[in-house]
Amino acid sequence: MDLNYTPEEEAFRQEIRAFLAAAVPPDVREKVRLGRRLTREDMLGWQRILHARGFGAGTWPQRFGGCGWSVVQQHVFEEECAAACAPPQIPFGLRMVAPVLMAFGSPTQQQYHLPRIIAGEDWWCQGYSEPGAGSDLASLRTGAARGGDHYVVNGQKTWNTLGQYADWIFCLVRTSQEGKAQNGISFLLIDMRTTGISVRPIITVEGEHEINDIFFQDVRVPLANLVGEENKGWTYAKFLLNHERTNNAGVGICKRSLAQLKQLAARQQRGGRPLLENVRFRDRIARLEMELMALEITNLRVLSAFARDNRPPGAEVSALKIKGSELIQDLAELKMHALGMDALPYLREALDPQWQAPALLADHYPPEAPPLTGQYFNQRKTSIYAGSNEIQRNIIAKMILGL
Amino acid sequence: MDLNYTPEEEAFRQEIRAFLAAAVPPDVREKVRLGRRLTREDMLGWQRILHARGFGAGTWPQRFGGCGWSVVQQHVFEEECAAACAPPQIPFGLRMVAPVLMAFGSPTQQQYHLPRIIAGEDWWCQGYSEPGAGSDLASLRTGAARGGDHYVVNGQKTWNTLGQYADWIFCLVRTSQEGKAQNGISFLLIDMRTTGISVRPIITVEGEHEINDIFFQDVRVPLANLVGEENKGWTYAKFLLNHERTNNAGVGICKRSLAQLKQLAARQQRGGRPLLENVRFRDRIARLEMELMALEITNLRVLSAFARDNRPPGAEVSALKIKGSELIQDLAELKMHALGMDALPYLREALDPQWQAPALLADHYPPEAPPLTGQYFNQRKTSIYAGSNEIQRNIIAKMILGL
Amino acid sequence: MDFRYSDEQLGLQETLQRFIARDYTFEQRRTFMQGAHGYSEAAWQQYAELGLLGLPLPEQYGGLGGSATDVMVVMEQFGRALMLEPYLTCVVLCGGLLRDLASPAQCAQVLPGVCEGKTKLALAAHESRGGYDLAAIATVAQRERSGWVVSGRKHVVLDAPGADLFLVAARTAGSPGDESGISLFLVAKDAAGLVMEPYATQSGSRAADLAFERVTLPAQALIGTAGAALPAIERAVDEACAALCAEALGAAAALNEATLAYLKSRKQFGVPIGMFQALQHRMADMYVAEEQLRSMAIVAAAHAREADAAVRTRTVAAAKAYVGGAARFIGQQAVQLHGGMGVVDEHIVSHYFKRLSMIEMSFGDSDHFLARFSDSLLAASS
Amino acid sequence: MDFRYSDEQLGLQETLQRFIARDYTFEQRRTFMQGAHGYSEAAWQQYAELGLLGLPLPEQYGGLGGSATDVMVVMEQFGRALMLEPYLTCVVLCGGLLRDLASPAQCAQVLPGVCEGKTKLALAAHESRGGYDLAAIATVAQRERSGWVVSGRKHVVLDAPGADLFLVAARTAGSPGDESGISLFLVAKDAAGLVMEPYATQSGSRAADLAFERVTLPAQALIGTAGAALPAIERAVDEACAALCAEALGAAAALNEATLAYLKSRKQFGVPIGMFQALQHRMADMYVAEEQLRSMAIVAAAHAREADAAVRTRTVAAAKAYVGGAARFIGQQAVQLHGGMGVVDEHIVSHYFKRLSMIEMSFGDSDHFLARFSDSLLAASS
Repeated sequence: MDLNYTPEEEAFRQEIRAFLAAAVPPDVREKVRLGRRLTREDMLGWQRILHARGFGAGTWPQRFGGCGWSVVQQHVFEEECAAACAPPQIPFGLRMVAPVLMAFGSPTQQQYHLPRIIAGEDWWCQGYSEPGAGSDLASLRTGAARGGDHYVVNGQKTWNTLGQYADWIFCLVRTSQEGKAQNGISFLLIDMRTTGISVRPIITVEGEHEINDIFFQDVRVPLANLVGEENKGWTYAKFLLNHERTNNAGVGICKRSLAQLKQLAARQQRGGRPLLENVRFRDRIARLEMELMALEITNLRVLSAFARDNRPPGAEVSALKIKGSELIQDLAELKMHALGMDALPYLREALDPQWQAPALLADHYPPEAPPLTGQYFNQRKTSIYAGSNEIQRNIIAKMILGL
Repeated sequence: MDLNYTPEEEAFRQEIRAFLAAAVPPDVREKVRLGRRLTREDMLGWQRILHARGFGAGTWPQRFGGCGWSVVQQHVFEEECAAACAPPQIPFGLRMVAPVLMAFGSPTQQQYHLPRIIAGEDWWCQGYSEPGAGSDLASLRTGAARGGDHYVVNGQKTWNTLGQYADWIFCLVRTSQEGKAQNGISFLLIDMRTTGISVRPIITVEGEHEINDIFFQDVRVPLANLVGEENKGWTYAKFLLNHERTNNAGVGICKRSLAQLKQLAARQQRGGRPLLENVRFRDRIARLEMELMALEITNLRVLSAFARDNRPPGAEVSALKIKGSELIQDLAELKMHALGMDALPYLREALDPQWQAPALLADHYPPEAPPLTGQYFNQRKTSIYAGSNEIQRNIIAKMILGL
Repeated sequence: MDFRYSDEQLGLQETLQRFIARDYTFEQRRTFMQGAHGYSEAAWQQYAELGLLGLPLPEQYGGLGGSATDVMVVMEQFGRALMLEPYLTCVVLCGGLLRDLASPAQCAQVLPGVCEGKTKLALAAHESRGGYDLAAIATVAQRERSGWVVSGRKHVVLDAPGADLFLVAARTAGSPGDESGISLFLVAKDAAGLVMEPYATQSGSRAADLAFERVTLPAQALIGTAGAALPAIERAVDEACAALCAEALGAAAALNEATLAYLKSRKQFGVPIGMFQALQHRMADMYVAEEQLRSMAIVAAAHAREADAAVRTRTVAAAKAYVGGAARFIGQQAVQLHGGMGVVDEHIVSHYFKRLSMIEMSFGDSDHFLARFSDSLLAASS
Repeated sequence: MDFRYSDEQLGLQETLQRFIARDYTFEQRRTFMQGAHGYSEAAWQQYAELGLLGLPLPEQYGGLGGSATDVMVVMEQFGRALMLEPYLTCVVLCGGLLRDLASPAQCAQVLPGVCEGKTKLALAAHESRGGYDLAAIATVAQRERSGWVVSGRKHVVLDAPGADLFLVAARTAGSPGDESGISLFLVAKDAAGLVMEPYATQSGSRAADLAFERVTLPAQALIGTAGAALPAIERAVDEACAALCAEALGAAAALNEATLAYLKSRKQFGVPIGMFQALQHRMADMYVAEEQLRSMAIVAAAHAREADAAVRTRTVAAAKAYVGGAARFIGQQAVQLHGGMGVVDEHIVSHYFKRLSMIEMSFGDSDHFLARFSDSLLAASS
């Protein structure tokens, strides 16, 4: 039993840390730290910086330009990125469609798309869910009919994240009504500039434009944009879902959130004393820190087992998803509570990096405050998306417990 | 909206209180207060005292010798009994079999049994559950075959409470294999002295003899001891279960338990100060007291609605069962925690009323201590018996929410 | 003992429900939120006509002399319809404070306008950097010549942007934290030296920070006795907390209804998701939480004007803490059971969730009130 | 990074599992519980032969010089089989305390007997009326002539009835609560003036209260420096707490296994109850709790002998608090899912539940350790 990182892993961490200290643009770092809005360019630009240093795609195999890091190295990288307030890497290309293309895409697809993803040239988004097909994804109805050298796609996708920025979308579409619902699904790559695609913003609970409906009306997609075989999309979709679930615990993000919570509690006043001195509030922090201590080790146990056995993540990650999502939600909740009455103001403009608190507010309203209540609201999504926590419990019951 | 008891109800409460102050035998009161073992005679004797004063059966109609109290009066009575450390009334006769006999029993059965129940002459017990039939009661297999003017009963009942003291048992038995499982069940009254009945103690988690297996081997039961019609027992069983659920919240018992917890917390020391001054422990008490405040009103809302509409308890009592059982469990848990290391000793002999703490223990081991850890263990049953809390949630989902 | 609303109260409830169905749908509410002060002035005038604005105020000033339970009827409907108008702050909090503390002349000057919907009030009491302590007042009022000069700042003054008059707590003696020395003043919105920084709140209404830069007031701006206003302010805040419990009840009950309907209509894997036992049990727990929440809202209303301040404070504290926790549970689980539909602005569920969250954060979160209640156990035992 | 037991540790685990399967079944355990001291002396001799009794003790005294993780292997199996022998108190707690605090001569005098199973030790440290504070010591040791005279009382001394020697914390200076002034003494069970009041514990082992009525000890009974024993006692208790976390892990894991098997075999309404989604989700939560508990047990073992006392204390406190809560959840839910079978003495489930409960109550419950951990956050931030 050895809880320590190897000297090589420690050296790797130092290398990453040094790189990040120099590489994250200060304005972007500050936006991330204070929860201000990031632009499309902030995020793509960060991907380009990573790519320039050779860190564009940590877990991709080296033959596709990736680093070929172990899951432990990738974890260290993500932890350091979170600590350094680096922006998130956009996952839809890097972690979702790319592994599918590597495993099932044509050489042409691989050669065109993978370099553009790693280099931050294309923004991808996901076309999975539909209004009638959420957890029950196989009941999707967006159709792709063959017409000459094209598919003609009609239908609607929803819960599409950041599609307003996207150059490409990968879609599950129905190409056959035969047999079981899973059987007639195909996996298509669609250029977002194609005629007939429209994007309707869905404003989320905290008032931001983060997700969309995407409508397809007679959208012509070249047959060459089919991934793998027609009607085999369900296999690729499941493959993708397994890959999506690798960083389920979000330990790095939780650590940053906990650190921010502690800073806030040390600065906020209650009855003339720091909130951190209030035993009730401090105990709530302590409970979350204990949960995080446990989660960090559980996460490393799972990751190191994957790395050692060289196998893809299994159902164990469902436990990480449940605990990680609950923890990030609880941290957000506690940060809101740290604000007291200052949790009530909704200053939409305060999420712009240029915003300066008016003199009256500056007196009491800490610079971290503007996004916190909205983050509490928004974080409710983490126990819903990527397989709701109820679905995760189903997975544990079935796959691990054999119930 | 009026949260106050009527002047009549208040007068009733004073009458009960005055009666109890004089009527509960001091030694029995002390046993109840300190959680010592009660004898069969303690409990039957108390029933006789109640009966002598005309309080033998609060909710029975007056024509059967009861008081005909409203559910609110009965609630007041039970609350005062709990506060006065009166022993519990044995429910199996009074609240279980008696209502069934009143509704479905023959005049002979009524005339023989009801007076003996109310007068504390007979101790009844329940023969419902079987090893294979718990929540799924209809799958019971204990059989009663007709033979002349007798049924011959063979089989096993389990989770029988205090049957070692019983004169009579009411049993659900299978008299037919035809049709649905519910259809062939009959409701029998069986004299516990009949040849062929054996009682095997089941020791419960805390080490006490509270429940039993009851075995029936060729037990001859007169046909006259059939209640109502043959094969209609399921109807009577459901009727009984509804009656059993009237005092689900246990507000009076919870109040006494909370009071004891507070006394304990005021006396137990931590770091030279009363435990009650420890903000963490006090907050835990406070949470339970808040829960009890809410439960008391919820309980009264339900009871007053029943009284007003003159209808039997409905599915609303499932909420009372869930909250009441969780609360009594949480109170027991907290009392154990108040003991600290003194929660560890298991002094079986200390449950005898004669027990005097040895000098060394007397120094630190409070007189309330001996039963508390065992009560915590034992109280886990309250969310299991009389319809587990999972069953109660099923009932709410189906009967109230229409799911 | 009777836990039902009276016939008059049921009549009031029905009137409000009819009004809401016609004039305060979710879509109408959305337009009200865009209004100058974030609510519907027309609705406010309707409330005046219905007598709501004078409901808890004395009859001699145009009110109806109603009880805290009457207010509960109104606030429950405010919760159900997520109504935005400043009923809580203007009528319950400030109206109740004037009723209890102001002289007859002051009442006669202000309250009729409140009852008629012509005058709106807001309470400027909090200034403690996110704290909830009503004694932590640093704003100072100094006697000068025949009147007062007020200097200081107030934070997160609810419904301030639409208010005509402010009730301002200021210190005429002592230091921040002292219970005595706090006085209450009536200040017009256009008083010279009064600066306002308005903003929206997370649940759709408005608030502001206020700065008092040597605001000069006449002697008669003082309400009640100098230095002795805190008990009345605390009482008024307790009454407001009881009203918030009722609002939370309305919102939580409506949210449970919406969630139950969703469980019955939303299909996944070919069946309504309400067929899944894990979700059935969750919904059952939400139902139980609502029942308990309702009981605590009833308790809070019954004790909101309790004469014994210690009993009132500990009871309302228990209710606010309990209701906050139950509402949080219901809010979070309703969002969870709605899945993605629970986190979008276009569906009412997220708005109920936000309002329930902000009710908990107003005047003190559940930890704050748990602490008050818990600490009262010490006093009770000694 | 490697979270697996080493091959040697796996060998030890397998040895123990074989031993348990043959010599320590649930029914055999029941007879051991009736023994003179509530455990099996034969089993203890087996442990000696297997080298378990010297596992964490230095090689020069007959031990194996093993790590806290080696001890974790043993304690996990103790938890699985609900073993009754005083391994925790004699070997981990007292053995570790002598190892760290005693002189080589004292070690040589006592530890070989421990390793060989000839000598059993118990720690008499608690006396604070149910409190957990190790500094709250009123028992006094006075220098007299060439030795010491000890007077005072000790409460709930675990495994005292079977012990040959007691390690007794007594005050040679200062007052109860002072961190300095506490000394440790070695006292034989038959010392004149030592009175014992033995009793069973709730989870089947034994304990006693002790009274020291002017017990006279020679000078060499003092272990370590006079007045400076508290840090070593605290360290030993931390190591014992880490071992308790491992024991809880074993018991909780076995209990989860038993519950899962019950869900698959017990039928109601014609199907195994494990088909009901609400129970599936509960069992999933119990699985997750076990995984988190395991992680915390690993953390506790890794830090049990950490040189930096502040880091060790806060880490072990977090682990003990977390493990206590997770074990309580698993214990209560396992009982619930077993229904009536969960609350009867004849089924092992109730014994796991009781043991998990008593593990939480030993040396400090979850609130106690949460407080230590929480208060350490203040120190860390200042």
